[in-house]
Amino acid sequence: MESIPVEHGLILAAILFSIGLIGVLTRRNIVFVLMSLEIMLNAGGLAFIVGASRWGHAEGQIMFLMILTLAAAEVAVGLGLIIQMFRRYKTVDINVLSEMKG
Amino acid sequence: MDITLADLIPLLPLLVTTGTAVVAMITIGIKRDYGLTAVITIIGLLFAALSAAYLMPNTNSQVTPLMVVDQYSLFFTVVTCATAMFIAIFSYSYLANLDDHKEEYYLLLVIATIGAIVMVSSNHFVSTILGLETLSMSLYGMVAYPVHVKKPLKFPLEASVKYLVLSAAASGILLFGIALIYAQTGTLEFASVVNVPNITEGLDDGFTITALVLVFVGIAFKLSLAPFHMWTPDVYEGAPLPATTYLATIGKAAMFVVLLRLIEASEALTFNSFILVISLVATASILAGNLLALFQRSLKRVLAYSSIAHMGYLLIAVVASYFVQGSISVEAVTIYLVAYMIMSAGAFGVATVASSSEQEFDRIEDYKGLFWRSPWLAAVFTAMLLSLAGIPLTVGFIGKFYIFFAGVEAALWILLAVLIVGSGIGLYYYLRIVYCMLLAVDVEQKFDIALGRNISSHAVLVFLLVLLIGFGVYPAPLMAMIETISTYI
Amino acid sequence: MILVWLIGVLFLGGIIAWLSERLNPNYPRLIALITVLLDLVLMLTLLGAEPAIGGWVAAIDAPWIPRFSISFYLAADGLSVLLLLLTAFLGVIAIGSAWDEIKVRAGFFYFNLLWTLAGVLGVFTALDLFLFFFFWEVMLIPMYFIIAIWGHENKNYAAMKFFIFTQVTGMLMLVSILMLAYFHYLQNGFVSFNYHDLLTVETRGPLEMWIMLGFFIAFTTKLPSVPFHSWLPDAHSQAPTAGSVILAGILLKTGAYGLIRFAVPLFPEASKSFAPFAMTLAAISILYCAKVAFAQTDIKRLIAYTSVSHMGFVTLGVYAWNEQALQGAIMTMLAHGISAAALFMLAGGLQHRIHTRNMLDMGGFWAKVPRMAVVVLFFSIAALGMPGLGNFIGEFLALLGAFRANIPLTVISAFGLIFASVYSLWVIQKVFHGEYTNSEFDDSHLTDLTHREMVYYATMIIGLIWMGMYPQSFLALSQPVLLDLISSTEEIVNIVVQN
Amino acid sequence: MQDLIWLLPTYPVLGFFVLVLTAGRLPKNIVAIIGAGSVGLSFFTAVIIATQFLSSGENYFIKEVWTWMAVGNFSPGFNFYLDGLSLVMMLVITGVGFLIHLYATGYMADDPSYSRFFSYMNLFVAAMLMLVLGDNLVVLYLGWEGVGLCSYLLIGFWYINPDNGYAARKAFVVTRVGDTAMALGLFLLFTELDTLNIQDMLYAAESEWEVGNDLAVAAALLLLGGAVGKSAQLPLQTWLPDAMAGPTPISALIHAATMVTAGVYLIARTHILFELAPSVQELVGWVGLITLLMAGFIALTQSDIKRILAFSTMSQIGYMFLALGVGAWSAGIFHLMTHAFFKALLFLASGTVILSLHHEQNIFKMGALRQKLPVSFFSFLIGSLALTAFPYTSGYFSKDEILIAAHGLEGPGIIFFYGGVLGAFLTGIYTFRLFFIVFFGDSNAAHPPEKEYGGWNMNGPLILLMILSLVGGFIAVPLDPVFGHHEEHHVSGLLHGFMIAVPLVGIAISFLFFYTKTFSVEKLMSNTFAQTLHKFWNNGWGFDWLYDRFIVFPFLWLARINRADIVDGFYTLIVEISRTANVMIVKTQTGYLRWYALSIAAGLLLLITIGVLL
Repeated sequence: MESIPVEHGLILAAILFSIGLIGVLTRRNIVFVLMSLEIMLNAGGLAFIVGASRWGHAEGQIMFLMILTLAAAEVAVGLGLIIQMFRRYKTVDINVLSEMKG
Repeated sequence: MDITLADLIPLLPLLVTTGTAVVAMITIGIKRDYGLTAVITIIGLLFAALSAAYLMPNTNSQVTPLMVVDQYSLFFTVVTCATAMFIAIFSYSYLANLDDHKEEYYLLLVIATIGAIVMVSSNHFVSTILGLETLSMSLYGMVAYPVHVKKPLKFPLEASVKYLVLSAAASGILLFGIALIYAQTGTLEFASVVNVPNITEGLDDGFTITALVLVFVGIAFKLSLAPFHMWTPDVYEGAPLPATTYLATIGKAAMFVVLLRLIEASEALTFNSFILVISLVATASILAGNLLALFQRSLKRVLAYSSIAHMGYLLIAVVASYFVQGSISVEAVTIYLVAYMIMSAGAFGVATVASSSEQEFDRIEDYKGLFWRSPWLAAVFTAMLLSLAGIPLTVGFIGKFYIFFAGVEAALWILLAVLIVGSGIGLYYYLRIVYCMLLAVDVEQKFDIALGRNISSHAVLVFLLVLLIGFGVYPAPLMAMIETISTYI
Repeated sequence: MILVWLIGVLFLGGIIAWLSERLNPNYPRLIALITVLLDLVLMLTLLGAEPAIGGWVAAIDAPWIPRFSISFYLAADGLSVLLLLLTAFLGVIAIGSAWDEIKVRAGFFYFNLLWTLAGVLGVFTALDLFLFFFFWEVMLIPMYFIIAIWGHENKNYAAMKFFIFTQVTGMLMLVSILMLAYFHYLQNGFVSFNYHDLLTVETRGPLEMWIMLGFFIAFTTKLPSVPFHSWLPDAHSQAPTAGSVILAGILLKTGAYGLIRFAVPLFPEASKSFAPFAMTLAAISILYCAKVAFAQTDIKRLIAYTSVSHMGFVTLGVYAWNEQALQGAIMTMLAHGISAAALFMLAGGLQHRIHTRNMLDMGGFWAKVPRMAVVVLFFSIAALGMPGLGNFIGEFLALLGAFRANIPLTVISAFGLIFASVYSLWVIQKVFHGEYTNSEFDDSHLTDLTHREMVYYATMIIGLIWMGMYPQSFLALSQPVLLDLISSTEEIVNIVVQN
Repeated sequence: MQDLIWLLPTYPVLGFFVLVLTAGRLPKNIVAIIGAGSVGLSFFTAVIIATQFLSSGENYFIKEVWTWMAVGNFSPGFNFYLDGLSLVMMLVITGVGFLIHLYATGYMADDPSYSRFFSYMNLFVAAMLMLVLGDNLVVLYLGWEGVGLCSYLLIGFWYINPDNGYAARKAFVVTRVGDTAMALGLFLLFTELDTLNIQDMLYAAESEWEVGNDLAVAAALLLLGGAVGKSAQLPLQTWLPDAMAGPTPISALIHAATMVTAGVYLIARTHILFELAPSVQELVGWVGLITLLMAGFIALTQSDIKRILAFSTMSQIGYMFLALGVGAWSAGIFHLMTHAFFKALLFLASGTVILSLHHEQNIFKMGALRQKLPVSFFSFLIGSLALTAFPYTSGYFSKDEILIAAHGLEGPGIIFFYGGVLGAFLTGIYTFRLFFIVFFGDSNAAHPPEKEYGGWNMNGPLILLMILSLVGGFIAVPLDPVFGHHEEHHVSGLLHGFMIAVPLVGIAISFLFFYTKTFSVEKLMSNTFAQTLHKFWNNGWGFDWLYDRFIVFPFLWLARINRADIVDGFYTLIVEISRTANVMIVKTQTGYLRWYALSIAAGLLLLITIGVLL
């Protein structure tokens, strides 16, 4: 059967990745920042799938599953911290966290 | 493939550590007892270290595709577990008066150690990621640990959030890079990326280099190499001292071992441009780190910046590894890592002993006249600082000597020049601290180092000092051991 | 083995002195004095020793770091012995000068003092370049402490400057040493830091010059020579008297020793082609620093600059590289070691008495402290090269030898003799001549030299006169060593010329 | 007994050490005995050695004491070399030296630091003896520097007054310039001839260098540099007048009789070298001539009694140089000896005058001292006559020989001759100007003397020196073996008469000016030209002015502007650079998470581009 060329998949992944990265850079709301991180991670996952499909392995897909769990864990910890942060600062603007510098 | 019982034996250290975590968790579940948990952790880590040391002489096996348990990884397992144990000991007195649940901290510490062990013995991207994330996750926790005490310190939160977000981003980059490499080579093991079979058009060298750079950046972030270093001082400053220590020693070492294995296995340095990339990062780190530290008044931040510079020094040896025949540069990296762990553990240790979770003594002025208030502590601190500055009689000098040697053999003149300049600048801020300790004592005792309160911590300091001077004056045994294990890379 | 004792005794003595402070604040200085005297006695046995092949009177060679075939290789020949004796002698003097001056934390002070001396002894005897570098660095740390703890108003800056200068240039030397060792590896298949092995290394071409420069810079920084001299005035003016004595009397000499023992013999042709530049630097040091010295108002800074000026004659002599010149360099090292040490002690004594180093506040002290005046007068005229005293022998021989090597530079350097008289007599004039006025300071403590002080100065005076009237007893020790060095380097150069 | 020649310097050295170590604790009479006695002993020894040496008929005698240093082929020894030349010098030094010591015991009687004075004096005599007795140039250099040092110490003896200190330093530094030249000469000689033993060196020079050889010229020039420095000849003469700041016996011993003539000795000692370099030898003559005339003119204008004598010393040494220049070696040394007698006499006498007038040195504050100070008067009379070469005084014979020899030389000889005669004329004028003003006319003294100062220990030496100045001319100096016998020049009787007459004319002129006041100085000084000339001469032809402008001030300026040592500035710059770099880079640590993330992203892009493109 005719399969999608590897490059296309990777380019898509790259685009996703860039979106995620830009999201991290631009958003001030920490929740959105976490979401952007998710996107970055998933971009990586997608790239793995593409690779797996190229070589016809299972490894890539396993990797993707692992990334999902990993992302979940990240978010879990992240949200925990966000709650703490919201308790203390009554805001989710990330710029409040800038007391240490120099 | 299925795991036989024989395969489990090399994993003994890992299993012991894991066991420790489980046991600790159960005990906590049954009855909260700070002392007990601490003791369990410490003993568990001790056994892990011992078992690793026991296995070391005659073990060299690939346990599942994921983990290679050779002398090198076992050596670092020993180092890691030992350091973790020391940190646990430091933590004990540090956290003693924390008005919150203290026990889980040790859980996190042990789990982080599991991650570190996995990393040092991984030659497969999956295990790398597993280990790395296990480590990072628990570190987030450790950094933020005192986050909701009654007298709220804002810093742990800020540090933790910054660390979490940036580190997650870095992991993302790392993963993406790995994915590209995988797409290129078709294997997740650390394998050569040069002249891979049946290369498809479009996935040429440029692609490979991109992938490598992505991976390298991901790792460079964890090693806080410039320009990915900015999080370091903030996280170091915000985190409670033991967590900082953990971050600065084990966190760095484990990651660097991975980097070393990866670079060696992937032959990435055959790309000149990649060498250029690493050299640039090394130069940037050395200069940035040292310059940033110059007039810094917070001890933790100084050490953070200096760690940036030290990672830069290490990269020089990595670059050299491509040019020299023989394992000199691998030895250089190894011995420097060991030296670095000893001295930064010692330096942070002194601060930890002085401080406690209620009040950390982080300003350099806090240590004014320490030489006359507490000569012993000051002596240790001075030794550690001089070692960081690479002065003879200390293991730090031996490490630097190796790096110089590797650099000379590889004829990396520019990098050596940078190294000299950097060390020159470095002298200034290390001596600044020493001088501050030499100043006349102020009237009121800034802080008391009740020897009784944490005799064990002092014992650790003694041990570290002995190692520092011992390996500094008679490094032959250490060198011999490292020479043998380095052949496994 | 005795060499190990020499160094070990000092290390141990230092520790004991430190601990003994708990018992009684006066023990440290006693213990220190005994230790150094003991060392001096041990050294005297070296004088009797029968030289082995190569003129080594004592040697020990024990494996240390097999990975790089680095060995704990100490050995002493006539040259080393001379400098060892100087070290111990000035060590005693330094302890004497600190006797009353150092009151606080005496234990730690004498610990540092003795460890510095130990490091210096190591430098003078190490024949394994790694070991040499090791001692080279080791002697800095205690010196740093001495300046940083017991120094004067600007001690932090001075100590820092001293440390960074010597460290950074030291790293250059380390690189050079490693390159040599690596060349040895390429040529003989194994790394070696052994002096004799490295002498055989053939480093041809431009690289040799670079390696040599690594050594040269490190040594001329310690010597010091323009343009690496600017740490010295600060270090000297800030250090406590004993510190200045050690610095000027001994530490500077390690640089000169390094040039004679390592820089030139290891790189004969590079040194040969580099000699004109080195001698030019020497001439500049001599004249420039004499001029700057004349301009100083801080008496210790002044003496510091004169030290640089005098050490210029050493560089000149070393790079002229013939027997007269080298003997001159060595005599200058010894004589200047004593005269500069004495002058710093006198300056320190003055500061101790009137709490100022500013010469503009002084004047007419002859009437007030005649003994001190006479002693200062003696050492000043010794420093300006009065025949019959040690410094003259050194500088005369150095110039005599240099004249063969390079006439113009020798002529220029000779003007240093005039400048020397200018600044030396200026000091006498400013401090001791004229009407005595004590408007600027409280002179309640301005008392003449005590008998104990007179004893130190007397010994040093006798030493200088001895060197001046019968230098043979010193020249004889170093002569065989120098002849060997000269002949070996000439051989190598000739071989190269033939190829 | 000759073997005991090493005792000569030993006595004074011992004296020096005793006096230094006792540090003024001894009573004055003991000090006097040690100080003067030690020199007396050496004089005594010297006389015995001299008689033995002359009777032995040997041309020279060497006593080796010990090898100073042996470095390769360079091995000077502490050896004594005695021949006619060093014999004369040795006797003059010890003899005149002893008399002056004796005089000084009285002169310095009420000085607080009596023993310091004599310790310096003894050291000086010892050094001077080493200078003239050393058999190699290094030992000579030792003595050479030693006398320089003592001269420094004694000029600055009264240290309370900074001017004395300044004068002392000036003397030392200026002579040091010459000494350095001499040292270079030594280096050159050794490098070329492989020995600094004087006799061997001269022999080697003769055998290796033909006349006019460049190296010979260079070496001779360098030695001449040393000589002019010590002997206060052009262009290094400026220090001598200031040196009068020292106590008067010093002026007599060091700055008239012995040290300043060391240059003459040096050239005479190495005369073979100068014969190998005729151009330099002629230069010596010219230096001598110019100096003697210049000093003569200056002496005319001075008003300080000691400065007048100082300039006359300068000009008399000029005569000696003239003699050396024309190759009349023995004449030069002969004049050296006679000059030692009468100039010492004059200085000591002036010392008595000064003390009697309570440290008054300005001759116009004196006058009419003839009856008051008889001894000084006669001393001055005889001294002045000898100085102006009045027939059959000592000065007459020596100066005669010099001028005749000069006349005998072709080429510049004739100029030298008439120059010398002119000098003699000036000598007549300024000497007797001093004499008449001080001892005749009416008294201008602030507080006239009640009685002449000094007892036997001061007058005795004066009387002895008077005798020597009178009859010294008849002493036969045994110099021929040293310099070889020169054929006697002869000049026509007419010319000879002229030579004798000229000084007398000079005397007559000053008689008319300053005794009878037939001519008035005021009238002479009325016109501006005369005044400017007077001013010019009074300031020593403006040499000090010149040297200050072109050497001293620039040096001081250089020293002042660079007190902070610009080299250090370079390192300060480095520090500043890293400081600013730190300030700048610290700004990047903003603490804002998004900024950090941005840095990561930017770094990532940068590295990828570098990686892919390069």
